Amino acid sequence: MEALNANEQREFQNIYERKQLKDFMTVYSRLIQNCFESCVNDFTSKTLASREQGCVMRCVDKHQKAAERVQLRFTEQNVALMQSGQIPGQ
Amino acid sequence: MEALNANEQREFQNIYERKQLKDFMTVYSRLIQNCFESCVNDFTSKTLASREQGCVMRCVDKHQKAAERVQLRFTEQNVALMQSGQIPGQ
Amino acid sequence: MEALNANEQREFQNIYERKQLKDFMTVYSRLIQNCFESCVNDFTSKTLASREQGCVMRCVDKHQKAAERVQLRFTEQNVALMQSGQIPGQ
Amino acid sequence: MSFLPGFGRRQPSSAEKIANAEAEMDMIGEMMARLNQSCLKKCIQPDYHEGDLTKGESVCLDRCVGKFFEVQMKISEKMQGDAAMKQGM
Amino acid sequence: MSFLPGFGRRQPSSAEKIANAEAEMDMIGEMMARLNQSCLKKCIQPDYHEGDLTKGESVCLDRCVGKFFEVQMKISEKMQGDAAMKQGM
Amino acid sequence: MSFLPGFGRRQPSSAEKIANAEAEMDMIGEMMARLNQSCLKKCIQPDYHEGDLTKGESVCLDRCVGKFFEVQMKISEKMQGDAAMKQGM
Repeated sequence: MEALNANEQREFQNIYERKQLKDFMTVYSRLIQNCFESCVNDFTSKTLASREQGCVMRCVDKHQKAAERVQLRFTEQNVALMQSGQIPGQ
Repeated sequence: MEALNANEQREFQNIYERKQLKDFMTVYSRLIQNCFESCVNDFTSKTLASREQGCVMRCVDKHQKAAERVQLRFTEQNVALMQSGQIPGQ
Repeated sequence: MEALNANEQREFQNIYERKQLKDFMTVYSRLIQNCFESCVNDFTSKTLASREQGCVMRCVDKHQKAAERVQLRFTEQNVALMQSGQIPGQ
Repeated sequence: MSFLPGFGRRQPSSAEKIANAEAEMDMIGEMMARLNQSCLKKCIQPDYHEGDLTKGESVCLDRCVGKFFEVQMKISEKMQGDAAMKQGM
Repeated sequence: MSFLPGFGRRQPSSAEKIANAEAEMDMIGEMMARLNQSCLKKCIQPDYHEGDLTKGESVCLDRCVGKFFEVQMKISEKMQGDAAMKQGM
Repeated sequence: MSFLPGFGRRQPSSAEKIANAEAEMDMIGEMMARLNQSCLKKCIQPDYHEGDLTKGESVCLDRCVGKFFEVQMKISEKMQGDAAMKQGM
């Protein structure tokens, strides 16, 4: 990345924070959609069955733990690539 | 939402109209893609068979009517939530 | 499209170049995801098997050649539509 | 939403207030689009014998929207609970 | 597209003209991307025995693009017809 | 990335430098999201008997991330090679 001076860094920080928020919203709504689609299948009833609700809670846990682990490995891989001098795409 | 003064409301209205247009474009192109994928399967011919064309027309009708109904129920749910004082995420 | 004067064209050209870059990034990352999902299925090992690697290379070739062909036909169709006076959506 | 940038620390600027309103609008729009996608997938068979909704499809859509909101609320409560635990409150 | 903001009521400003050109470009790009996705799904088997297109895949792609445009046109005509009916024209 | 607008021809402006940093951040974010999607699909069964990761799921995720990066690198090398060939270098 080209070096940014102090003013540019402040502006980039603002853009970065907005993007982080937008990304979090997307991850959050995608999580709701995924766990809804995996766990809720009974439309003979108006409200969630307890098995559906349990499934949703475990689904959320599983997704969050998996995403943490992937993030960890992703960061390790990126660090390894930068150290070896090979950044994908550059 | 924080209160916006008159100038801010005008600017937000512009942004809102641009987004509405963009969303409509996305819904429109997704509708074309969905109904194409569901209805068109015969590539031994260059042009649409009449059964494929009929399927596409009914597919569009069905999608639009379903989306209207979902929108109605979504609005009801949002109103009920605001009245009960529980907005998801806040 | 409404006619743009020279200044407007310069600004639009900037926006267009940024979008082209963003689109290329999306196509590139979607290609990686698609070919990974189609070709890589053996997680008893840490590194790519040679059959997985061969599949990925052929997958990339196939996707690029198919996209070129679709782009060609898409352009032909657009030209034909403009000549006949019927632009979809207008 | 109380974690939006600018809120609570000082008066948010015009640009920030508009950006926050935009973010809230985007969130509602995104949730609506996913709800629509999921409930169409769950309730509408892709054979399209007719253009009108059948009675079964209509009832399914109604219940689907209700259950989607319930799921959204439960997940929201869970995540707020998890965040509270992490902060030792 | 005649329903773009600013058009027909007064002279659109520079910012509006550029935003309209952007919107039109986005629309074409989105349609192209979906067309590409659909036709690759319909015509290309995901086994990837070879990197070149087979004759069958090539012909399928050509016809797929043509049929996709036909579908787009029929849907566009239908929606314009529905809108005209609603306005009692 | 050396093909970003402005780079190498003249000093990039502030707006360009920030836009380039944004583009790079978007790229990393997009790759991360697709990696996450693919590896969850490959390694996590959607029955959700429990909320914790099993040992098998954990190992699968680790290897999946490694293989995804390998695929990304091979494709990147291939595309750079193809581009070099086209320019007759």
